[in-house]
Order: sequence, then C-alpha cells, then structure tokens
Amino acid sequence: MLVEKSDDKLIAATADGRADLPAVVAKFEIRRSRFLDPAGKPVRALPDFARDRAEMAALYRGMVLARSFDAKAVALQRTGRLGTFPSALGQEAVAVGIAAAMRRDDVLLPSFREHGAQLWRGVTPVELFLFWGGDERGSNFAQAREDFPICVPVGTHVPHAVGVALAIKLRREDRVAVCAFGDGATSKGDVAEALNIAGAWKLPAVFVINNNRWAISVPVAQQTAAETLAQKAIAAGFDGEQVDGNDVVAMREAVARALAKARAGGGPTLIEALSYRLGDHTTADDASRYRSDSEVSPHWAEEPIGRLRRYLVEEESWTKSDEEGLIDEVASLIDRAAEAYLVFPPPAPEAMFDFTYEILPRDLAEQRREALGAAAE
Amino acid sequence: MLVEKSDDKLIAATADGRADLPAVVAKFEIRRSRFLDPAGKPVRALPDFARDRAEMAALYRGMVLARSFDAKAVALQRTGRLGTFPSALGQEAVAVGIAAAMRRDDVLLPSFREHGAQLWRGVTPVELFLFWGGDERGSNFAQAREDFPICVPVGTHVPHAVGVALAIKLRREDRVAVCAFGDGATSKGDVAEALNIAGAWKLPAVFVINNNRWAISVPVAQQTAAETLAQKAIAAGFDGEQVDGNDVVAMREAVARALAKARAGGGPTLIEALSYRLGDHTTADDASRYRSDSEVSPHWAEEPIGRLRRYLVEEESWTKSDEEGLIDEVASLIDRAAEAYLVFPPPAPEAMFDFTYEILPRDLAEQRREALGAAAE
Amino acid sequence: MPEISLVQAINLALARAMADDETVIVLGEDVAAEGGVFRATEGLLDRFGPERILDAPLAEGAIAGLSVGLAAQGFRPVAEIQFTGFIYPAIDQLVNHASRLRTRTRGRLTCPMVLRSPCGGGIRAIEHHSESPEAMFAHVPGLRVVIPSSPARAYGLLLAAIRDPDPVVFLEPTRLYRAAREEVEDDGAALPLDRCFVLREGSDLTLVSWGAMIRETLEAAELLAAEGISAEVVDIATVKPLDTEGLLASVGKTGRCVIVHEAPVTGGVGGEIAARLAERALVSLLAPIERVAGWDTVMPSPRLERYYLPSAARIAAAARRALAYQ
Amino acid sequence: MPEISLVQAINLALARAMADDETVIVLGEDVAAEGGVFRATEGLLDRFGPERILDAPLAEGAIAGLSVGLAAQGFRPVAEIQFTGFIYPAIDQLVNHASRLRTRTRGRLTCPMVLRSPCGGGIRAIEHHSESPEAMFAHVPGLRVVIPSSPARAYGLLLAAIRDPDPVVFLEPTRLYRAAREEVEDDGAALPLDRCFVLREGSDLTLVSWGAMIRETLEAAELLAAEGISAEVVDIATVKPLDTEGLLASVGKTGRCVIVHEAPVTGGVGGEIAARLAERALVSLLAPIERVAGWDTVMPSPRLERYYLPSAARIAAAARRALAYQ
Ligand SMILES: Cc1ncc(C[n+]2csc(CCOP(=O)(O)OP(=O)(O)O)c2C)c(N)n1
Ligand SMILES: Cc1ncc(C[n+]2csc(CCOP(=O)(O)OP(=O)(O)O)c2C)c(N)n1
Ligand SMILES: [Mg+2]
Ligand SMILES: [Mg+2]
Repeated sequence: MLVEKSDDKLIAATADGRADLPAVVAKFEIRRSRFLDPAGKPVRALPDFARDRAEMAALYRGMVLARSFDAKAVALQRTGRLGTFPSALGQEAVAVGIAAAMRRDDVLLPSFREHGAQLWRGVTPVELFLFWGGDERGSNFAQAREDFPICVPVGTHVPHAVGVALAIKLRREDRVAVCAFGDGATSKGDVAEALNIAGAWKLPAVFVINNNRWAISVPVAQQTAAETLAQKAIAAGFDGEQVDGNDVVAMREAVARALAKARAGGGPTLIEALSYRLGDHTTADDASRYRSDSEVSPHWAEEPIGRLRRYLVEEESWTKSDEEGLIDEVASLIDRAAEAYLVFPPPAPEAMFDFTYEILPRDLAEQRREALGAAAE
Repeated sequence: MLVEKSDDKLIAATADGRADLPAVVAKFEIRRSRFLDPAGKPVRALPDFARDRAEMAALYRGMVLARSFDAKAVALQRTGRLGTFPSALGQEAVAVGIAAAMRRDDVLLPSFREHGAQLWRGVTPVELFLFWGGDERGSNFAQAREDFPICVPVGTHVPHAVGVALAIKLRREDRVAVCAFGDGATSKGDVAEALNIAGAWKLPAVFVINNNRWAISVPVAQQTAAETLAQKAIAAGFDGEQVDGNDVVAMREAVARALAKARAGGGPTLIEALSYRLGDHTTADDASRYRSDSEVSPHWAEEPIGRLRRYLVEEESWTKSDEEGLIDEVASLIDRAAEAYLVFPPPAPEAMFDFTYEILPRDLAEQRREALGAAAE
Repeated sequence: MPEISLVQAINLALARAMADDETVIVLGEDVAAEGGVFRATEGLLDRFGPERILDAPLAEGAIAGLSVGLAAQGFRPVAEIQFTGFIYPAIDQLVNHASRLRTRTRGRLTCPMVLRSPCGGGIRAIEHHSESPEAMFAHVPGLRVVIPSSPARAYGLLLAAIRDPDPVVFLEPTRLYRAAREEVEDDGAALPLDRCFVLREGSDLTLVSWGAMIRETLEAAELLAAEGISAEVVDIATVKPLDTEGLLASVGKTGRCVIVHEAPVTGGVGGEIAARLAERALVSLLAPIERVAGWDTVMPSPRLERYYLPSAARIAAAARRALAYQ
Repeated sequence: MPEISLVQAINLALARAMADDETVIVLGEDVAAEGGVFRATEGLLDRFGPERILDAPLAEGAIAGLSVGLAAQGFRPVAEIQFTGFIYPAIDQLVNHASRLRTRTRGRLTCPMVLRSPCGGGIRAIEHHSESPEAMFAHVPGLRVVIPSSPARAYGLLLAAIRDPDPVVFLEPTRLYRAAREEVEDDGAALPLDRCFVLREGSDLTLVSWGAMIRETLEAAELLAAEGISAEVVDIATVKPLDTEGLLASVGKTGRCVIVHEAPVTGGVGGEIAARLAERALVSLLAPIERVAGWDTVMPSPRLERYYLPSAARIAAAARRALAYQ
C-alpha cells in the first residue's frame, strides 16, 4: 500500500475504511539515486571510481562508441544494408553503466537495446552488424563467450538469467548473471516468474530495467499502474531501486553495489534505470504517430553523453582536442567495422542444417543434400 | 524495500551502502485484519453485518455445508465413486467469506478449492459431484450461469477475470469479477500479467489468494521470498492486504470492502487470505511425506468453523439444538445430493462431439458417426 | 472499386465487423494510437474510440486469457499478437481454455474470439519474426485456423472468423500484407470457413498450398503451363477444419498432388493433407504425394532465408517428378 | 534382476544419470521431498541432496526457461512438468530458445536439457491430466521427442535423452507408470534416439504406435493372431526425428499399415508417418494407411474417455479393413 510518494499526481489516498485495519505487517520503500544532475554537476559525493579520470573517460568513450555504432547501424539500415535496427539513442548510460560495473567473467543477458554493454564486454561491432544484418554468426561472439545473444522475444531471457545464476550458485563461483530488459518487459509473466524464483533461491543475479518510458507506442503509464518499476521486486521479495539512468556514474555505482551484494551471497537486486528513448522504436517505426515533439524534446536536456561531457569539461579538464581525438578514434573504429561487415563472406546455406542439432538426424541429412542441390542451381 | 516488519525473523536489514541513496520515492505497507480471534472473541468492533444473527448463522451454515460436502466427496472417492478430490478442510471461511460478500450477479472465477463459495452461489452439490466424478455436465451450472467453472491449471483463470472485469467495465455495469487462487498460483506468470493489467485498466475485480501455506509439498516460504503474498499487488500498482482467512467475519468484511471499492470505480484489490490446508493436497496425496503432524496440529486451533461456533455460542446464544438441527439439515442435503449423483444418468458419448464446436465440422461429423458406431458395439 | 492490399483488407474487415456488431472489440499491443505495427488497425481508434480498440500491456498470455474472459461475457474480442514468433505464450490459453470452454461447460460459456497474427518469412526480418506455426494450432480440437492468401479472401475470411461462435486463430502472411493487391468489395459478405478455394483450374496435377506460398505455387503453375502442364492450384485457406472433400475432388480428378508450405515439413499441415489423401484417394493416386516445404531446421535469419523458403522452381521440380512417375 | 514398473525405471535412469554425471540436475514442482506426484524422483533427494534435486516454484514457463540458462552454463537439467496439460507455458521457451540456442549462436551456446512430463489418458483423471500433445513438439526443429512404452525402453531412452547434446521432450505414459512391468538391468546403457523398435514380428500388416497405445496395439495383434493374421508391431518411441528407414523396412515387407495414437487424429504424428510412407512406399502399399487415433474433440473427462481412447477392437477392425482391401 502506498503511504507516501514524491509525485503528488500519483498519490491516491483511499478512504474505504482501511483505516480500521489494525496491524501493519510490512512496509516497503523505493529509493532513487543520482550523482550527476543533467548539467553534469555532482549532487553529492561521487563514488570512488569517479576519482579516476581514466575510468571516467572510459565511461564516456563507451557511451560515445555506443552512439556511433547506433548512428552507423541506422545509416546502414537506411541504405538497405542492414535489417530493422533498434537504436539506443539516449540510453547509452544504462548499457555502459551495467557493463563497466561487471567483471569479465560475469554473464550478461541483454535484450536488444544494450549494444553499449555488449561492445564494452568485447562483442565486436562487426558481430553486432552481422546480427542485425540477419546473420547468425553475429551471435557467435569471439569474446564474452558465455554472454547470451541478443534476445528479441521480450522478457523471455529473464528466466535464462535465473538458470545462469543458479549454475553459478551451485558451482559456488564468484560470478553474477546480469540481465537487462525494458519497461514493457515488466508486464510479461516470464519476468515476474523469473524474479520470484531468483528471490526464492537468493541467486546471484542483477536485473536492470532499461526504462526508456515507451514500449513501442505504449508509454509506461499505460503499461502498469505501478508507481515505479523498481517495486516489481517487492512482489519477488528482494530489493528494488530506481536510478537515474541518464547518469552513468549512478548506473555504474548502483550496478556495482548490486553485484557486490550478489557476490556476498545477498541475492538478487532489481534496478530500474530511468532513461528515455529519444529515437524511434526501431528503424521500422515512426514515433511521430504516437508521441509529439513536445513530449520528446525536454528529454534531450537529460541525455547522458552531454551530461558526462559537461562533467568532464568542468571537473576533469576534458579539452576540445580530447573530444576530437575520441570522436575520430571511435568513428574510424566503427567505419572500419562497417567496411569489414560489408565485405564479410556470405553465410553457407548448410549452416542452417549443421547447427540445428549436434548430431544431424538422418532425415535432416537427406534434406541437407536436397537443399544444397537446390542452392547450387 | 522492507523497512519494518512484524515478524522479526524476516527482517533482513541490509548494510550495503543503500543509506546514501538520497530520495525515497515511494513507500508501501501491507496491513492485516482480523475480527475474531481463534477463540471466537471479537478483537475489535465487528462490522455491521455481524449484528444480524441470521447472517452470522448463514455464514456458519455455509462453512458447515462446505465441510460436509468435502467429507462426502472424500468418502465417495475412497469408495471408488468419485475421482481425485481436493478437500478444502480448514479453508471454509475463505470460500464462504468471498461468496457471502458478493452479489448474485457478480462473477466468480474459482480455482479448485472454493466449493464453499460455489455452493453458496447456487452451484448444486450434485453438479460439483458430477464435475469431480469426471462429467462435464457438472460445469453446466443451472444457477450462477456466468460463473466460471473450476479451474485446474493453476492460475490460468486469473486472466479470465481480467476479461470479465473489462467486459463489466465496458458495459458500465455495477458488477465485479471475483477470482480466487492459491499461494502457489502467485508464482505463475499468468497471475502477475493479469494483476498488472487489472491495475493498469483499473478494472472492477477482486483477487483473493487462498493462502493455505502449501502448494502440494512446497511451503509458501519456498515458493517466494516475498514477506507477504499481498505485496504481489504492489508490483501491479494497486492495494493488497492480508486477512485472517480463518475468520469468516474478516473475510466477508475485506471482500465486501474491496467489492464496494471496485463498484465505486476504485479498481482492483488483492486480498491474501491466511488460512491453512489441514488435509492432504488431494485424495491422491499423502502429506505425511513432506510435513509432520507437529507442523499441522497447531493450525487446528485456528480453524474457522470452531471459531465461529464459539462466537455464536458466546454472543448469539447458539444452542446445542441449533447445532444439531443444522448438522442434520446439511447432512441430509448432502446425502440426497450424493444419492442423486450416484444415479445420475451416464453422459452420452456424442456430447464430446456436439460441444467441441457450435457448428460441427464435416470431418468431425464423420468421426462422430464412427464413434457412435463403435460405442454401440 | 479500388485495389487494396491484404493488410488494408484486414483493416476493412475489422472496421466492418466493429461497425456491424458493437460486441466486437479489438485489442493487442500497439493496435490503438499506432494502428498496429503493420497498420492493420489504423484508423480504428479514431472511428470507434478507446473502448473498442485497446492497447494492451506487453503480455501475450494475458491478451489471450483476457480475451477468453471477454468472450465468455458475450464480447467478440479480436486480439492481435504482433508476430507469430510471440504467439507461443498464448498457446496455454488457447489449448486449455479457449478451445474447450464450450465443451467443458456443455455450452454454458462459449469463446467466440479471434487471435490474429502476422506470420511467415520472406520479409528479411530479424529472428522470431518469420515463423509459420499453423500446424501447432491445427492439431488443437475446438480451434479453427485460417490463413488467407489474397485481399478478398482476407476480408471475407476474417469476417467469417469474427462471426464464428468458436475461437479462431487467424494467421496473416506478412509477406503478402502489401504485396498482394486486388479489388475488394466492402459488402460485409463472409467467406465459408470450411471450404478450400480453387485458384486455378488444371487437369494434370494438383498443387495444394495456403498463405504466402500461394504466390510461389501460382508461379510454379505458370512455369509448368509454359511446359504444357496443366496444374490446378488449391488454396486451403482454412487449415482447420480441412475441406477434405474439396481436396479429394481436385486430386481425384488429377491423380497427382504436390503440397506446398513454408513451415518445417515434419509435422506440418502438409503431412495431414497427404495422409488424408492417401487414406481416401489411394486408388486415384497415380504418383506419390510430394511435399515441398520448409526444412526441418530453425527458420534461418534473413541472409539464409531464401535457401529455406520453397521456391517456384522447387515446386515445379516436384510437380515434374510427380508427373514423371509411372 | 527384479521386475520394475515404468515409473521405477524412470527413477532408476535418473539416479544412474545423476550418479554418472554431476552436471545432471533434476528440478520441477514437488520433485524433492515429495519425490514427484508419481514418485518418479523418489529417493533422489536423500541420495543426491538439495543441490542436485530442486523443488521449483509453481511456474512451468520459468522452469523451462531457467533450464535453458542452466544448460547453456554446462549443466544437464532434467526438468519435470507435473502433467502434460501444464506443459503449454513451456512451449515458448522450447520453441524460441531451447530448440534454437545452438543454431542462433552457431554452436557457441547449447542446450542439453530434458523436459519430462507424464502424458496421456486412461487414468480417470480430471480435466487437463490426460493430454497427448507430442505432435506440437514433433513439429519443432531442434527438439527431439521421445515416448517410451516399457520400463526397459524408458530406462534406456531416458539415459539417451539426458546424454543427448540437444533438448529432448520426454513424455511418459501415465497409464503405464505402474501397469507396465518388466526386468530392467541398471547397466547404464542408453538406447538409440533415432530408431524404432519392432515389438512383434509379423508379415501381413504393420501396426505402428507409441506410448501407452502400444498396449492396445499389441492386444489387437493378439486378436488378429487368433484369426490367423500376422501383425508386426512397431514402437516408434522417438517421434522426432522419425526413423523413416525402420518404418519403411516394415511396411515395405507387409504392404499394409495401421497407425495408432491417442492424440487427436488431425495434425497428429500419425499424419506425418502416413505422409512419409505414402511418399516413399507408395508402390509397396497394398491398401490405404489407416489411422486409429483420438477423435478431433477435446479429450473428455473420465466418464467419456473410454469412448475417446482407441481400443484394441477399433485397431483390429482397421487392420481387417486394411487386409480386406484389394
Ligand atoms: C514477446 C514479444 N512481444 C512483442 C514483441 C514486439 N516488440 C518488440 S519490442 C516491443 C516493445 C518492448 O518494449 P520495452 O520492453 O519497453 O523495450 P524497448 O523496446 O523500449 O527497449 C515489442 C512489443 C516482442 N519482440 N516480443
Ligand atoms: C499450471 C499447473 N501446474 C501444476 C499443476 C499441478 N498442481 C495442482 S494443484 C498444485 C499446487 C497448487 O498450489 P496452490 O496454488 O497453493 O493451491 P492449493 O492446491 O494449495 O489450493 C499443483 C502444482 C496444475 N494443476 N497446474
Ligand atoms: Mg521501453
Ligand atoms: Mg496452497
């Protein structure tokens, strides 16, 4: 029951006689954290890692890289050289904050809007282009080999995270399963089931809701009556919290805290990262059908890259040449990746047979012969 | 986040730095209500309906009827004349409290342990025997024709309640969908999805968790880490509360309050009824495999029928002859029903064809002819 | 009469059904303001308002489940699942409830709902957007399963599905949404849900198909015609219940049959059709029934999908084999 | 060597697999302290402890989904779904993930999991406890689907399923759990997952079946033998992938075939078998292939189920028709 909330509009004090219920048996609260305000000004003492200029620069680079990748992917799609693509424009801090807090041997289970995290963890831009270009080889990561591939059916990878975390716990390893999904995903039964089991088994898992406020055309207020998405954790009996998802420092700090708790045997955490989808849902979408510019534009003032840049300029003497150097480096990295992607040899038709099972069944072997015959024609 | 709880064991104050999170954005609490203690003593002023002796006697009769039905069903099963049967022994107050609070034209969507509510609403014991005897005609209720049949796949009827409530809301009717399900069901994604939609659409629905502490062999503490099941409602953004489910007065009052709220446009409520499964899960179960007598026996002191009887004797001069009269009346009603069930004409084999579709497809009509030929042999 | 696309025909049928019968309710993800990701429900919000067309939270299981509740209460919900790759969470409700509410209650409660979903490959879409799971539904007693292959049939069959007193799974071939165009009269006339359609008459053999594969099948018939082979093309359209008589009539005449579908061959609806023909028409069969279908592999991502989808050439080759058979 | 029941054979195979390979984990509802509602997992908790056998919360979708996660991490989860009537919420994970994790990642991640579930009717159980949905799984590329019909085959096939590097749906006929008894040697020997079993040799016709229906099929063979008809009985056992050669060998010899299954006839695995035989063995077929199967109705509640389940008499009648055919 809601007894107090920061947002007046959402307070719905009921007067239906509940007052005569005698005993309060449980109280819960949801907290929200932020370190940098939209102007890049610290609102409180920054966490330790922020004292390291290299680390802060790395976070910045991670976000710039994610955005450059995004822009290139959209450009490739627009020119017919990539499939439908979901840009994460404006949500770079969520992905980068997650990845920066993780250890290499933790396991990431992303949805489809965390390429910033994947890139940080060593998935190459070529692999990601391949995936979005419709080639399964893009999910055969050379690095981060235990990470899960991008998950398209919304929320269905969240139970996988429970399984990964259970595997980790059973083997008594010092690792954590980290799973990201959208605000829309919180409506899926899969997510509720998974969170509940993670709680019941006190698994080493961190769940991050990438709340970009929209699920295609459905705003989060239509998705649920819950005042926060962090409170989904209350149903599962563990901690949920909100984080300013456009503040990469807050993201990294919150995820690091949740990871440390999980490693210490404290069980799962749900982090609701409040960000905003500045672009269309995907390249196939036209968001102007369902939301106005005036709804979107204020959010540009909150976006994470400008925010961290302002901080770096102000506090870490980030110079114009630092900026230009980074932009150049990232642009050429992405350009080279795009070129490599475009000349990547086409996949072999037999691959669709050879990876359906480890041991090719006899009838499928026959079909394989027939298919290769047809393909050769 | 849990800040305070009545049960010390469950308090898990964390010391992982959360203290420096600056803003509390939402607080929730879960309350628990009770009117009669296990001894039948009022612990506070009773609700208005309790002043009416006839009404209290009716609640008592409803529970006695449910228990008699249960006992007869178990006896029929033990003698091979009924299928596997789930007794609701000890949970009569939950079912009767729900039904007594409802209006006739509200819609009940029960699980499989609410025969007490079904009987109250006019489903006949013969119909229920037929159902549990493996005859679909048992779900073709002569009364309560809009009520849903017993639902065997756990939790899957909860989305139906959302649809029923939506229908009611769209037609601007003054009715409510009332759905009951078990503690185990709260782990199902169906339930989470349904609650969330009911909240998002502010539907006229009342959800009652019949928390008998066990899902077959799994105790509720293994089912979830949630401190209460009422807090599942927090994830859906509406009110949840706990009720002493062995206190029929509290059950009726809480459900009535939730119904009034729903009728007034206040949206859904989740009520967690705390009761206890005194018997085996079903007649096919042997609970001694997974729980001891010492776990069960204290709960006998809490059971709802004795509790209300003590109240009636104490406060409403319920006499031995009142009691005997009731027992006789109910016993003969149930006996007659059992007899009628046992001589009920067998179902026609063609029924399985005739109700698969309204319009019998041609190929099925052919199968029907073949089946009737085979049946005639 | 204007030429319209298949998705426009769907839209037209929805609008017609909603105008004719106020118990018809459209719901799904992004169906209202967005008008559906393929625009199948475009304009319905403006015309019928937010109580007749509802954006549901992202939960396919509950979308199916609440439709059962609505239907039991006398509404006729038409729910959209955004892609058939996301229809699987709805199967529990379809199998355990929608399809059996009538028989479980001996007719007391019924379930006149439609579950619409775009299906099939060939649109170069990412994983999970190109599936053809009709066989899973065609096995479920109590369901009807319909897949149109042209705008006019989409219109007439969808109206029939919405008016049908029992649950219907209505799969719409994404690849035809814009590609198939024809004149459609908005006359509110439904097509029968238990008849196949002869799209092209022929005497040498019968090509049986449905959905998007009707295109390649008709193309194959053209290829064969150029060789002097007269192929009859039958569009099953309603894959459950199957119009066995309609099929027998054609195959009884031609004696040879090739069945074409996009779904994996094993356990596909083609197997059922072939089995029925082999049961009922063995004497008339002059050659083994061939199936040209998707391989028993996972539907590949776009870069390999053309090796997966049956082509007109593969169909024609199978037809030639059937004709060559002595 | 003691005679044991089918459910005891399952138990034996589970214990053997867990003893042999510590990555084998058993999970499901009521599998630990309770030992499974049919006692398939009895004793495993005592022997292997609570980290090897886990009672899961009541959530079939997540049970399947977390098994995918476990399997990707190198475990071999053997998950139990309490009845096949409750397996439908697991289909999404099976179709969209388990069956394709290998191909999606081009072999980087794999999914060696087993989903066990008691299936079929004839035990006079309430609604949703008597289903036979094998055809829905047999259509899904990337899965294997196995249904044993005797204790020894249950033992050997379950071991093979657990050791298989890909996901296996393992359906156990409830009706045989206690009724089928035979000697089983606990030798850890697996049976092949791609072969059918000839249970009775014969020359006049082939009866094909699997699971619980093997009983009625063998009974029918007895009835026929009494009439001087020699029926071969083939147990498919692995319904995906089908052992086409094994089937062709038998039907090639006898020329006549009756397929028996409990699931609704339309879209059942019988259709696939009949289609394959009609494709490959048309010349050898002396009579139409008959299917004796469940009707296309919802599985009725116990009081009508005997009118639903194929009987030995129905099977024998179909066999006589097949033999009478000229
Ligand atoms: C189960 C499922 N249903 C529907 C879709 C189609 N779809 C793709 S993304 C999306 C919205 C997802 O919203 P959210 O979870 O907030 O993630 P976001 O796209 O905003 O990152 C939908 C409905 C899907 N991919 N999976
Ligand atoms: C979806 C589903 N899974 C499994 C079962 C088998 N089963 C029947 S009752 C039950 C436990 C239900 O527990 P709970 O929800 O607490 O209800 P209770 O039986 O205690 O009233 C289970 C697992 C089922 N009926 N449905
Ligand atoms: Mg979103
Ligand atoms: Mg319970």
